[in-house]
Amino acid sequence: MAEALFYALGLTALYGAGNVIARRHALVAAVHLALTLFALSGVYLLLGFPLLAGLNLLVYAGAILVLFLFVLLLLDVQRDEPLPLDLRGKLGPAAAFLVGIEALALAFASGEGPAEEGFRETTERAGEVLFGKYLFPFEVSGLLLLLGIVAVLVLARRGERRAPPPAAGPGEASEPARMAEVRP
Amino acid sequence: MSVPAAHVYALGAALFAFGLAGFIMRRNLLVVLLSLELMFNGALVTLVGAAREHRDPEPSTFGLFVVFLAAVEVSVGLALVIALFRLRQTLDPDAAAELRG
Amino acid sequence: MNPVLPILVFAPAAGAAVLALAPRGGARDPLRFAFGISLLPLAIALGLFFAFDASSASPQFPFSTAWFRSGGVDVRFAFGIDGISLLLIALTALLGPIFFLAAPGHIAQRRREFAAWGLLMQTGMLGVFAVSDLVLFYVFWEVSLVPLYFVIGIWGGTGRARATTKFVLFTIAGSLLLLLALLAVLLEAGTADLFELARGRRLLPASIERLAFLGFALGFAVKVPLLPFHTWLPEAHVEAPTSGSVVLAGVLLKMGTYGLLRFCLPMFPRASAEFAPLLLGLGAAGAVYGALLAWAQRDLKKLVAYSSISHLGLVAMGLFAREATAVEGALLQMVNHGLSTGALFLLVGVLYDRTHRRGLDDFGGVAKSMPLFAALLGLTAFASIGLPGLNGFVGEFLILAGTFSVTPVPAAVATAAVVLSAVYLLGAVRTVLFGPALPATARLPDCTKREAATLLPLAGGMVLLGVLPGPFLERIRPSVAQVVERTRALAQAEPARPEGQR
Amino acid sequence: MSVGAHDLQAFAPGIALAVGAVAVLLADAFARRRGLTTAVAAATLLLAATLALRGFAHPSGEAFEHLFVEDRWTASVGLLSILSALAAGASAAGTFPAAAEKPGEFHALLLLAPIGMLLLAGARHVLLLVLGIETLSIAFYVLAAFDRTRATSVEAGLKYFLLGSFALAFLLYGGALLFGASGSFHLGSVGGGAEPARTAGACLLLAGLLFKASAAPFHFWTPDVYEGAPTSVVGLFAASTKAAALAAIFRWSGIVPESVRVLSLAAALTLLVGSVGALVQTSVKRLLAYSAIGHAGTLLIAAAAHHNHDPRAAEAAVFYLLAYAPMTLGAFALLARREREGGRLEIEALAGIGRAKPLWTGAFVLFLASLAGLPPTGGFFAKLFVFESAVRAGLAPLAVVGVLLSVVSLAAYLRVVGVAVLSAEPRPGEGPTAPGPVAWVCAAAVVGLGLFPGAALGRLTGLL
Amino acid sequence: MSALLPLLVGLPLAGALACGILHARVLVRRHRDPEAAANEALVGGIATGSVAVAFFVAVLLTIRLLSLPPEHRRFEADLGTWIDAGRLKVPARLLLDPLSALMTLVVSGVGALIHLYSIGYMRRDPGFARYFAYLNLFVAAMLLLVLGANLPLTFVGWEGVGLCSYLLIGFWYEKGGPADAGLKAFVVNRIGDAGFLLGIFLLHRELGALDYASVNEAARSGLLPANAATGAALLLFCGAVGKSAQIPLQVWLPDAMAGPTPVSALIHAATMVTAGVYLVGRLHVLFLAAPAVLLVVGLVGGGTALLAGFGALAQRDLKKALAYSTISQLGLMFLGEGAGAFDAGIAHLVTHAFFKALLFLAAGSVIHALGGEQDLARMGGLARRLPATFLCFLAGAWALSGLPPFAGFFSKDEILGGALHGAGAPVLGALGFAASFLTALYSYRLVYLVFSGRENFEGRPHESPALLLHPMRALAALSFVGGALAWIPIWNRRPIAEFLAPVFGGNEAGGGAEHVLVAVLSLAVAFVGFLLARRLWMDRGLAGERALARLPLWRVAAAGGVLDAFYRGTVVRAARVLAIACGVFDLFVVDGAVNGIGRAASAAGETLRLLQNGKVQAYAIGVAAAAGALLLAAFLLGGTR
Repeated sequence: MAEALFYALGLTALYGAGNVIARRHALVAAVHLALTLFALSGVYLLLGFPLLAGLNLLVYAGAILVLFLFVLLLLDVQRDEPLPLDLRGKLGPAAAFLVGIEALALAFASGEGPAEEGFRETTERAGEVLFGKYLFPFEVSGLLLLLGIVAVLVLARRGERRAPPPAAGPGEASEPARMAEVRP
Repeated sequence: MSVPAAHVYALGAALFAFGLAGFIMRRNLLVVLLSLELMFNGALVTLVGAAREHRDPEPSTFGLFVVFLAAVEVSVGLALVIALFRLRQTLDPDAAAELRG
Repeated sequence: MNPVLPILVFAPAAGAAVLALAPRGGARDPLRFAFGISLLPLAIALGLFFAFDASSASPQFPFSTAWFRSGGVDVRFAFGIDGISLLLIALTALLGPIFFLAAPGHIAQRRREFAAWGLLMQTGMLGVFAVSDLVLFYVFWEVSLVPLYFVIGIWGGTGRARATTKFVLFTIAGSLLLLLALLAVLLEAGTADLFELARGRRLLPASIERLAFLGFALGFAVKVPLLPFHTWLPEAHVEAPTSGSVVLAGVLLKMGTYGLLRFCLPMFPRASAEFAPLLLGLGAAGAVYGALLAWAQRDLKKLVAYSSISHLGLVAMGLFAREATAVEGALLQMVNHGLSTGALFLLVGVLYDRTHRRGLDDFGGVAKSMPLFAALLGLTAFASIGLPGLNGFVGEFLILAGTFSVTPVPAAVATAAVVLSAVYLLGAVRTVLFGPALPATARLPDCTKREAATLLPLAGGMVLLGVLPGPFLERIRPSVAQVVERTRALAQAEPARPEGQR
Repeated sequence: MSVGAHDLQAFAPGIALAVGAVAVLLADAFARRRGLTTAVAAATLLLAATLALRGFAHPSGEAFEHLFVEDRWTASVGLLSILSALAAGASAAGTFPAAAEKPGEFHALLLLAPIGMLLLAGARHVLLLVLGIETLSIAFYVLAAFDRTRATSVEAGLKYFLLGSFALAFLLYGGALLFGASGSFHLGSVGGGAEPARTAGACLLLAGLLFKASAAPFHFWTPDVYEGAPTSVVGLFAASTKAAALAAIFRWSGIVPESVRVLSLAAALTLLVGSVGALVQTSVKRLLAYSAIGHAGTLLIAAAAHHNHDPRAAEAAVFYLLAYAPMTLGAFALLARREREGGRLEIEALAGIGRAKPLWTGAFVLFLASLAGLPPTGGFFAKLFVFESAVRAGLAPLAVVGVLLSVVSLAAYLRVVGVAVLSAEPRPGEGPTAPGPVAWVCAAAVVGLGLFPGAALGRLTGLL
Repeated sequence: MSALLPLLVGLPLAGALACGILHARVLVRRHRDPEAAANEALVGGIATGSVAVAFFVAVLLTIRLLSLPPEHRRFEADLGTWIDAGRLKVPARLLLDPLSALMTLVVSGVGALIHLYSIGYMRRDPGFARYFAYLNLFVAAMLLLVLGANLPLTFVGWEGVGLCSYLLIGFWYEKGGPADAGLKAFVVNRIGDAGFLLGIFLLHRELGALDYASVNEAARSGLLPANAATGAALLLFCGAVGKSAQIPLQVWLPDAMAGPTPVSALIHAATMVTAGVYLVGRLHVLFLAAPAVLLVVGLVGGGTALLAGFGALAQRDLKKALAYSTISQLGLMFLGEGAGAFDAGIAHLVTHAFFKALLFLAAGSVIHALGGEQDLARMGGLARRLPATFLCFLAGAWALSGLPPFAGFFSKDEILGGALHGAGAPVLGALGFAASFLTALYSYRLVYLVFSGRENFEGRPHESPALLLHPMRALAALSFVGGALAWIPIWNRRPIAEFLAPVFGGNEAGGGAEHVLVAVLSLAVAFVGFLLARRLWMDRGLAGERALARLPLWRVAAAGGVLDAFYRGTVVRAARVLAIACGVFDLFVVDGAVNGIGRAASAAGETLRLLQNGKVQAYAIGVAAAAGALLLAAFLLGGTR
């Protein structure tokens, strides 16, 4: 039963993934990514990783995808991609690569027996790792968060907070001109 | 439950491959970012498979970091996409091809 | 610890630094200043020449201080000269002042830069001959290259950028292979002292010896330049200003032959024996080929450039005869070539400064209006073609006689070059000096005092070396004997391969 | 299970930088005085440099549950990154208006990036490797796009981001495979395990690292990003990313089977791309980007030598990094000044600048000479030691490829020098007259290393 | 006594230097005052004086030499070491033995006379001092050539005289012709000299020693292997062929007549061109050890004597006719040496120096009187106008023709006698007699064409001044008595041969009735030649040879430059084409390869630029492909484990 569910969820995830890369409209693709993520959370749960499943659902499906949709709507791009036209050139190598990876993965099957049953990771054990061995990375990821904030501040904040610095004399004035000049 | 580890790995590999293909093919930067998430998820599934195979909580904890990283990546990526969109009014990745040669 | 060699080497660099740092307009006549500075190495070199102990083959006037250790090898800031270096230092020191003395005729702009580069080049070249450490040698080897790049590139003719780039790339390509080989030797031998390397009884492993020899030989062959690697030279000469050509031909090319003698022969005796036939052949073929090419030229500078290739092919042949007479002759011929080819370039420069032309056909009957010039050109030409009584003969004679005594065929082939040299050089002299004067060149003013001052020391040197080669040969004899003995003895002791023994 | 004083000491420079970054942001947010952020950032960098130097003198060894190691290798790479950040910051002051608009963010990024380098250099665990890469990458993505009103800057940032993330995905996937094979993320035990996964994982991991080092054929991002990014920070990209990535490659590439051949191949290819690519460029900035690729190739030679059991390859590599940092930082600092003064960066635009701006040109030519590896500059000895290491490790053919391709790269530099110095007519006007303090310091370092290589090399012992 | 030896070389050298400095002064003055002439008396005095003093020193030394017992007749002067490098040692040592003493006497004696003549001949020439500097330098070099105790020193002189020859042929360099002729002379000589050099190298390789005594001794004792002896002798003879203008290198000498006539007399008749003869004599033991080469010497000499005799016969240019005559006579000398009669060859060298110098000087006088005219067609009937010159010329021609009582008869007789005795006797003898016949024929042809018959010139020629005539008279006297040096039939003494006996050993060839037979035969041949010439040309001018001139052989001989044209068409052109081909090869193949590398690198760069197309997804493909390639590489490479 659980096995069947695993395969069902896995196929769902793959179905979603396929649609992410194959659907013409970005919004549709995003929705399909959500489908994939949900399915994957189910897989994690099935495999015995409830914490990961939950976080995946919360952070990924909850936060990240919402952000995506938000941006999609914000930018409001109406035009669809000219997808089929472009697929022709790129499908070949992609397919080849895909087949390669698939073959590689299937190769794992050759030597391995079936996985043990009844494995279940508890939140406690995850916590032990996270705050024990992984304490340092955990702290470092705090820095990453800080970096993310700074990044968004720099890149997305509109408007000037301050007047241009006095040092910028003639260079400032010629800024647009210079932009145009920087060409390969 | 007795799903072979290989099948979990296969799922991860497939997701990674789908993501890879999407990353390369899609002409919409946001979808490219989505594809990137697929690749990350491929890695994540593989981590889970490894954790299960080795009965070790470390990879799955690692997986938490992957989710976290994905979040940071997406925020930075979206910020960059927005910045570009403001300048170019398009999400076509090839619009950012002024630098070349 | 005798600081005379570092002083000799770095005095010009100090002068260059003064020039570079002097405030704008501070150096009123930079060329004269540089000329004055360059007299110092000349004076020191003369002193060294007379203070030199001619009976000894060991390095003299040593100066050594720690520099750095790399990979267990002590690389030292070490100087020291034997007879081989002494002669070339003397040549370099002599051409230094001439470089600056000749410059006012053709360097009109950016004289301060020119003077600074010239002095820096002087340091590089003196350093190459004065150091006794392998790594330091390489540093100077390349340092001497950069100034010439600028000298040709800034003050050269219309195609200067291309020519100077080709020159630098070509020589650097060779140098870098040399560098690799040098590293291999360094690591294998565990010492960077080049006298020790050239004298120790221990040989490198055969496989390394072969490859390292090839690296060294290739690096030096490009510089010399030997037959298939020569095409940069005519181009560089044609574009170079007169002074640049003088130093390029006079000293820089000698760095290649010096390297062959200093490194290739004694450090790789077996490989030298193995490749001697090849290099003898290339040398002899180059001598004839260069002479033929010189004959085919209609541009005076190209003609002299190809004659350089011919002469230096002869030198290379003499070196790889691995016979004392030939090697001494080759060494002497390096100096001879420096004097006579330097003078030839100066003479071509004299004409060029007056007419801005260099074609053979642009001149005729110049002897009438420029008798002193004619006399000097004649003297130089005859020195260059090896007329007995002038310097070229002694070198050529020794090279050919020595080579003939071990391998007659290349020597016999190279003798053809001696005939051809008369054909092309005297042919050019005939065209330029004699016959009815062309309207354009009928009233050229004769050499000025300054020009005469650049040429007369060289002319004096040609006569002196031709009549009295003794003091020079005497000083190089022990060093050369040591090189040849080691090269021969070790090549025979452990043959690298059967057919390596000629 | 807890973090002790030893651990803190091992990561002291990183901690200082992190605290400094927060302080800078706070100072920027609350104190309205201009210059305060700059002062705090500079002080932090100096402090961190001191700590790194101390770490170099007395390395703390493994820390944080063996995830991280502070040895002299880590410390030297950290020190280099910190000093590079300092130089980039100094170079940006006065030449980069966008940074002056957001000094807090700019300086915070400058402070945070070296933390990533430290982590990358000292990581003995895949997770830390990933986090290190991510830290430095995000900082650099943002720095590349910092001039966000300029399309090329944003393009550079976006390309950097997309490709960097793409490569990170590979690295992550590789790490996962590695664990699947060996049951460990730790450098000490990650190498073993079941076969296809082990090799595949190791290769994907290495691919991620090679990408960061801009090794061919993972180099594609480099020219575009270097060209588009703000000039004053490109030097930092070149100097420190390479250092950190190389540090990790030194540590990690042993897990790949036949690592020597793989690295040799990558080195040769990288040298080829770097030198040949530089040959045909029209923009100086882009030319220097290709030059950076080429230098990565030379460093990969050292890595290959290291994995071919040359005990001194690491010294050579660190010396190389030490010499490379000032030359590339100096060169980009000069370009940044020129850009600021309205000068264009096309090679042709430099025609005759040698006469108009002799000092600036002199410094630039000096850096180019060092990049080309001519004595008496630091670049010469850097190349010398790497090639020496290669020869010692028995990789002479690789060294031959290296030297022949460095002739090609010299040709590329000579094109610039030829236009700048050899052309006859002086062009009046545009461009700065003085090289500026950063370039001066870098030039001094370049020449100093060229004259007294022993001073640095003698201290680089017991690195790994 | 030997301390005086260096003076022989030193005096003319010092003279050359002095004249050179005076010339420089003239040049400087000319800039200020174009009219200021050189102090010709001073220059001429110094130049002539130095050679004359050298001559007296030589006389003094020769007298001292004769006072010694025959086996000790040698003075050596050691001036230290010139070259000492490795195995090669060249001491600066001068050697005066009978052979070099004889040569020295001839060179300095004839040289002094010609110097004297030149003072008059070169009057008012702007290059007066330069001329004498060259001429003195020539004498110095020539004396070094003959006095050098070893081959390298001789080679120094050898090339030195070549240099002076070059300079003096091209003395009037403003005209293209002389300059070309000088160049040609030098280059052709160089070809021979290359052989000379190789011969030296071969001896050095085999023996290590290069002084004449050692070489001859080694050849005598068999220390020198026969092959090496043959090779060395042949190579050295190459040098002699070049310098002495023998076939096939004779082409330069007729052209060399472009120089001032005294130069032709001294260098291209009396002294320098005989250096080859001297060299073969000097190394006679070596040549004797190589009989095959000796035969070659004789055949080359004989062939040259015959062919050049035809050449001399057919010339229309007075000086060129004399030049061919010189070649022919040199051939005779070689013929004698080739037959083993070295002393005879040297003896003819001496007498030839007298009468050929005389002929040239007289010809110079004629040319001088005719304002530079050299064409025989524009002469005739000059005996009345230039009686003194006529007599001198007649004396010279008489001597040349080999009719007694003038010198040529006796020395030529010696050669013919030797030729009939040596190896290859019939051939060499026949060549010798044929050449003798031609000699008489062309000698008198010149006399008749120049001095008899109708006056075909313009203007009113005057007899030359005493300064020109006195040297001629002195030489005429020598041409007359010189024969006695070779052979005094009455007592059957041969002074020169006896004088040279310590060098060549006793020569038993000739003597007795057989010798008389040879003498009579040669006399007859010469007389027939004289009669024929008289019949053909006396009072008839060139009309006399109209019938002959139609013969193809005559035309070939008259053109003179058949071989010259042949060389120009083949050897020179081939070399030239080779040089240009090398130039093309160098430009397109050697340099082309170099530039090709550069272009290839650029092309690679351009390809790279195409890949770097700016599209981020293309880059991603690259990265992914690279990762794939890396995987593939790792598996393939790792598969070996």
